[in-house]
Amino acid sequence: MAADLTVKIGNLTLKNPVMPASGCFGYGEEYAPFYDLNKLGAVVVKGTTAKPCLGNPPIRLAETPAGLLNAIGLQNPGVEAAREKIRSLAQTGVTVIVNVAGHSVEDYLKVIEVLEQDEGTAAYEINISCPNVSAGGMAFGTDPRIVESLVKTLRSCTAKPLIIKLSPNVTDIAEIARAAENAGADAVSLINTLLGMAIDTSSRRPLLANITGGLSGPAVKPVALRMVWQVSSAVNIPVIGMGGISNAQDAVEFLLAGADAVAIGAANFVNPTVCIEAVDGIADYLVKNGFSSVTEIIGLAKNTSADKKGGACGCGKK
Amino acid sequence: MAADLTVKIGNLTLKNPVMPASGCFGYGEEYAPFYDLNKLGAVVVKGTTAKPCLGNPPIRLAETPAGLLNAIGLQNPGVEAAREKIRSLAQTGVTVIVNVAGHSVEDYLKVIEVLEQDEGTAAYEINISCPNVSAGGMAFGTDPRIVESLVKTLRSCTAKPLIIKLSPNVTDIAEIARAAENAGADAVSLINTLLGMAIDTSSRRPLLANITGGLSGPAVKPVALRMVWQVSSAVNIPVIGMGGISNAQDAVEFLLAGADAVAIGAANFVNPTVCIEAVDGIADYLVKNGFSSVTEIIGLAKNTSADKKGGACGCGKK
Amino acid sequence: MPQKRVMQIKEHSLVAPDTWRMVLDGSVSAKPGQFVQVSVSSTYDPLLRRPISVHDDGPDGLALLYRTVGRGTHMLAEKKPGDNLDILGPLGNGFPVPAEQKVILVAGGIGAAPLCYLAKKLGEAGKQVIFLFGAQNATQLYLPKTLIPSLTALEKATDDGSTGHHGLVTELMKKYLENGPLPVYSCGPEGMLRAVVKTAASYNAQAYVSLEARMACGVGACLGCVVELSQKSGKTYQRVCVDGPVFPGEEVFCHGC
Amino acid sequence: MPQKRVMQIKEHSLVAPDTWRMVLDGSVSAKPGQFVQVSVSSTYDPLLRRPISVHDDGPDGLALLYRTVGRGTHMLAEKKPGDNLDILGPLGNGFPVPAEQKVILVAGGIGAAPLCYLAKKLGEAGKQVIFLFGAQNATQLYLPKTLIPSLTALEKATDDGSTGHHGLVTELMKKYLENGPLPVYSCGPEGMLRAVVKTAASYNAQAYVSLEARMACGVGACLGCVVELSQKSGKTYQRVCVDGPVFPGEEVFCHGC
Ligand SMILES: Cc1cc2nc3c(=O)[nH]c(=O)nc-3n(C[C@H](O)[C@H](O)[C@H](O)COP(=O)(O)OP(=O)(O)OC[C@H]3O[C@@H](n4cnc5c(N)ncnc54)[C@H](O)[C@@H]3O)c2cc1C
Ligand SMILES: Cc1cc2nc3c(=O)[nH]c(=O)nc-3n(C[C@H](O)[C@H](O)[C@H](O)COP(=O)(O)OP(=O)(O)OC[C@H]3O[C@@H](n4cnc5c(N)ncnc54)[C@H](O)[C@@H]3O)c2cc1C
Ligand SMILES: Cc1cc2nc3c(=O)[nH]c(=O)nc-3n(C[C@H](O)[C@H](O)[C@H](O)COP(=O)(O)O)c2cc1C
Ligand SMILES: Cc1cc2nc3c(=O)[nH]c(=O)nc-3n(C[C@H](O)[C@H](O)[C@H](O)COP(=O)(O)O)c2cc1C
Ligand code: FES
Ligand code: FES
Repeated sequence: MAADLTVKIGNLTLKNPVMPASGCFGYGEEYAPFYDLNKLGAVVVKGTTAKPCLGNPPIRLAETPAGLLNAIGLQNPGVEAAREKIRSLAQTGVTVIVNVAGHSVEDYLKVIEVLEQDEGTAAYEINISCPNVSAGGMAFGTDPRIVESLVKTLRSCTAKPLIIKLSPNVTDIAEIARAAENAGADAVSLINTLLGMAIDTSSRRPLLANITGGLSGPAVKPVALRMVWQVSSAVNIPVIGMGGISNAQDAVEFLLAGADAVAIGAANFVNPTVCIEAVDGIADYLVKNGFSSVTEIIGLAKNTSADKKGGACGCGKK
Repeated sequence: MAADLTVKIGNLTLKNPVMPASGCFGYGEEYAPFYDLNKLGAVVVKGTTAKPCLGNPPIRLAETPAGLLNAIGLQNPGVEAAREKIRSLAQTGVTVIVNVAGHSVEDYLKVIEVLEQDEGTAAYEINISCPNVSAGGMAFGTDPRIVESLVKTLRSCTAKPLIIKLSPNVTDIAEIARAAENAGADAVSLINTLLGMAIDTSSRRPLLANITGGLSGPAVKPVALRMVWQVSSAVNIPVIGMGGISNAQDAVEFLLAGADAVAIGAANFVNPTVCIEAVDGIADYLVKNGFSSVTEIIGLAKNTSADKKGGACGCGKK
Repeated sequence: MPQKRVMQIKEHSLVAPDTWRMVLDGSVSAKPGQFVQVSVSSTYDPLLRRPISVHDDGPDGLALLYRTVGRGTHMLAEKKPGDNLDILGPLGNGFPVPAEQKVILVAGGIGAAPLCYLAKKLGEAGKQVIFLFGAQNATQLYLPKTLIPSLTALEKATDDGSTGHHGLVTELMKKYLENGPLPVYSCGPEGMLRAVVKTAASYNAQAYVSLEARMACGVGACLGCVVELSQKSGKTYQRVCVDGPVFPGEEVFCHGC
Repeated sequence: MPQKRVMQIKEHSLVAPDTWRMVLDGSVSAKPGQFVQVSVSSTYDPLLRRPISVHDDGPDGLALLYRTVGRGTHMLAEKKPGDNLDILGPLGNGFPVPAEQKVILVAGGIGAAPLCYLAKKLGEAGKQVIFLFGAQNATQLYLPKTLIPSLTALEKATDDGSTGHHGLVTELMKKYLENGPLPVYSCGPEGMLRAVVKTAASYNAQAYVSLEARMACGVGACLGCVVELSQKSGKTYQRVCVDGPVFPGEEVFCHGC
């Protein structure tokens, strides 16, 4: 028998727990030639801002060991133009989650205000963690008080699920997640990219025009998995896990660590059908291991392992 | 003509800027069969605690994409036994930097107190950032006030160079570095490992007995390079850069980013002669590019690139 | 429509110093100027695919011509006939079809790769193709033997004078443009492209240039491969992978001229 | 002394299901029970070397016998004769030389790899070697043809009864231990090793077991490969790579018995 793949994010039911991550799938159009997007749990579209955004100058990409640095800088046509794209994607039946970005509370409000006029948006993912814009962005994501007040404000403007996307570039990500939960967020998603850089030894300059960029891809998976583990232990709202997922097995690891759903970013660039392969692979894993629904494995790695915690150091206080 | 490779860390002159990183080279003995350790700028020995430390139970290692997770948990024979090893290593002429670890201020003081009795130790690297011990360790490294007070205390106990080893698992590493500088540190070293984890989908448990471990290796290089860039811009004391360095070109990237010296960790495991190849490779790079000393390239990537900083977003405030 | 395909390597040989020609079993139905994203490794290091132009395509297979410059292309060079290659394509806009009967192609070094396929297709469509080919030295001037007879003119330039004109390939353009503007299609290093566009402009000729950029997705989704263009509406960043790689020369270089 | 060496692959063939035998050009002067750390890729993925026992060593080259279980060993299996392999070795302590004239070797599956070299060396030293070999089924009982004549006794056990004793290999130990203790050397899965140690102990025989652990450095520097031992001084963590891989059986399994 096929396993039940549905998961819930707030009042939204996804037909399966797999979605492409924001910024890695445009507004869906580019990957539509490869498969039926309706097979996805949802599509998270590119970070959308109130006004059109030119983004950073090139070079915007650098390949790193098992990873990718990007400094796109939120290039997007602005919410008015994005609205059309969102509407047509939603009309094909796809569950569309809109990633909302901005430099100020007003920026975020403006985007939501415009999108509330349509049916197309199923949920908002609030990007308080983009490392590639010169102001705002990251600052929002690193201070729990600011997160709490931002989320409270946004909460009052929409009844749709609010997913807060967390930055990994913090000392205590669980604290930020709790702030989002306290302020009424329906879910958190993590991780956004780790701030990194690359240097070209020939030109003796940073490779990216923006100097720093966001690291993603398989290289960051261990960090992402640890943060998903920590955050899912700290909050009671659903967690969407991402960071380096490149196949079904990686996705299962995130579910076992406590993610209720997963998003796949950079791996789409390497394998355009990775998301759909992950959906099928998760279903296979469940059946082969005798589970009847995906919810049975969410956080399962925690149940059995508390007793394994080490700390066997004999050198003084514990 | 050969380039001048000497660098200064506090009042200590190193014959070249390359040293194996703590925990990755034991007390030198294991790599002595491969080459003359005297060719190294220094050797940083294993994290040493006041009392013997058993470390974490196995499994302690997990391979990740272009990276390695470890949860050794500071296994070491304690400072009294380590003292002998340090002494014999120093007697061969090697510049020995001792990595000092502990769970409390007293622990750190005890180690320094014992080692001050010998000549063998050239400098202390204070590990306030080990993620693999259940108490202390990390907490020290994430709060600037605690760092400042710890360093002040240690400063009063030794005239030898004090190098503070910083954790990357913080929101603002530059702030911690400044606290160390203010308190009288002679140098900072970074990065220690990123906190991560791995999950085994067959057993549905964390792979490491300690659940979480420290990520190092090529995967973390972009993050390490960015932090070295930030910290070297924030402080006036020397910076020892590390994290994913696997060959001379990587080492040059860290020097260009602002490191005064570099340390090599996990790469020793893959290539036992990597440190010595890095020394030679840096020398080659300098000669081929017309530099007469390594100090000429330290931080060079900053000089020419300030003008490249992007922030070209047209979507509102900057 | 781009597709992910696994194709078998039929031929793979070194045709010039550091320059390899690979023929894959099957066609991707590419237009001249389009490219494919090649997976050089099945591991995560290197992570990304490598963009390589379509050098020839048709019933005899898909041909690629590439130069080994870094790790990815060196790994590609190690593949053997019989091995499988995972490719994504065809990608990109390709060169616009000229209305004119006569066209000028200006290739710089490995930039000849896509222009060979363009020359072949234009020849088949009955156009007259003037192929101007510049490189550092004679050994780098590889062209498929079957292509040469179909060209109306073939002129070479080398930096070291080892064959053909001793100097810049752009200097060869002048004599073909003096009698009136002809469309110019070019691919090669940025400095050369800039000179091509400038030369064409001075004769009122329209130049199209094929650009390179670091790419991740290759399909337009990541916005990583953009180039700054000066268009009527002002400065924009356009994606080399889908809005290009072929752009009107003046949009690319006007802002720098 | 361990050394980093690049050695050429002379032979490489599948000798049993999922089981490869590789011969490298040259010797590392290994003792039985030692191992080498093999670099399976020149990229960063996978990052670490793979520990593989010395299966044979001498003027005819260094032989490895390994089973493809994960990504690294599968990548190793793709190497061809003529390719170079970067290895680090010899590593580890090796098996202690027995004082007795007669010894028992107990191999489980691929655990036979180091025991073959031990058997050969013991035979050359004039010892009588009883080789007990267990596996899931008959196809997994690969032994080099040249070794077999030198053995004093060879007995097999399979889980499925497809050849030899139908049952555990440890059951075969009894008849050789009944007339007095003989040293037992063993390598195989943990469950089997535990049973070997227990059986040996019940006959007052000393057992030595060769262990596996996830390794990074292989030379004792990283402290990553430890196993918990119960020694006189109490519980310790010892490094499998230098303090082992061979340990007295009772130190490894006592704490669990
Ligand atoms: C549309 C297009 C068509 C191309 N067609 C050809 C062709 O037919 N023949 C040919 O020899 N080369 C072609 N190139 C260039 C080719 O993609 C690069 O030489 C190749 O990516 C270098 O990879 P590497 O790993 O060897 O080099 P590295 O320098 O190690 O690569 C590091 C990273 O930078 C990227 N990169 C480096 N140089 C370039 C470059 N010039 N363009 C784009 N990305 C680069 C790589 O893809 C990789 O992500 C084309 C590039 C583009 C964009
Ligand atoms: C001292 C020693 C000698 C060995 N001798 C042999 C031999 O002669 N023949 C043989 O077939 N195998 C031998 N092994 C086991 C062999 O090292 C593993 O099968 C191999 O590392 C698996 O790598 P993989 O990439 O295929 O598997 P993966 O599971 O993909 O490997 C993932 C990681 O786990 C490690 N790992 C996985 N399984 C083991 C294991 N059983 N032991 C140690 N590390 C493991 C890998 O090295 C790698 O770091 C030996 C192990 C040790 C410690
Ligand atoms: C090219 C690129 C663009 C991205 N753009 C956005 C964005 O607009 N908004 C956002 O919240 N995250 C953005 N991200 C982050 C991803 O959504 C994701 O959080 C991160 O890449 C980690 O997942 P991965 O390792 O699977 O790529 C972007 C990532 C990449 C690689
Ligand atoms: C196995 C292992 C053990 C380590 N032990 C210590 C330690 O005892 N003290 C310390 O300060 N850092 C320790 N580190 C961190 C390294 O010194 C270094 O900061 C980190 O690994 C990043 O460098 P790399 O990527 O080159 O390995 C250890 C790292 C590894 C891989
Ligand atoms: S490479 Fe992704 S948009 Fe062009
Ligand atoms: S593998 Fe490093 S100590 Fe054994």
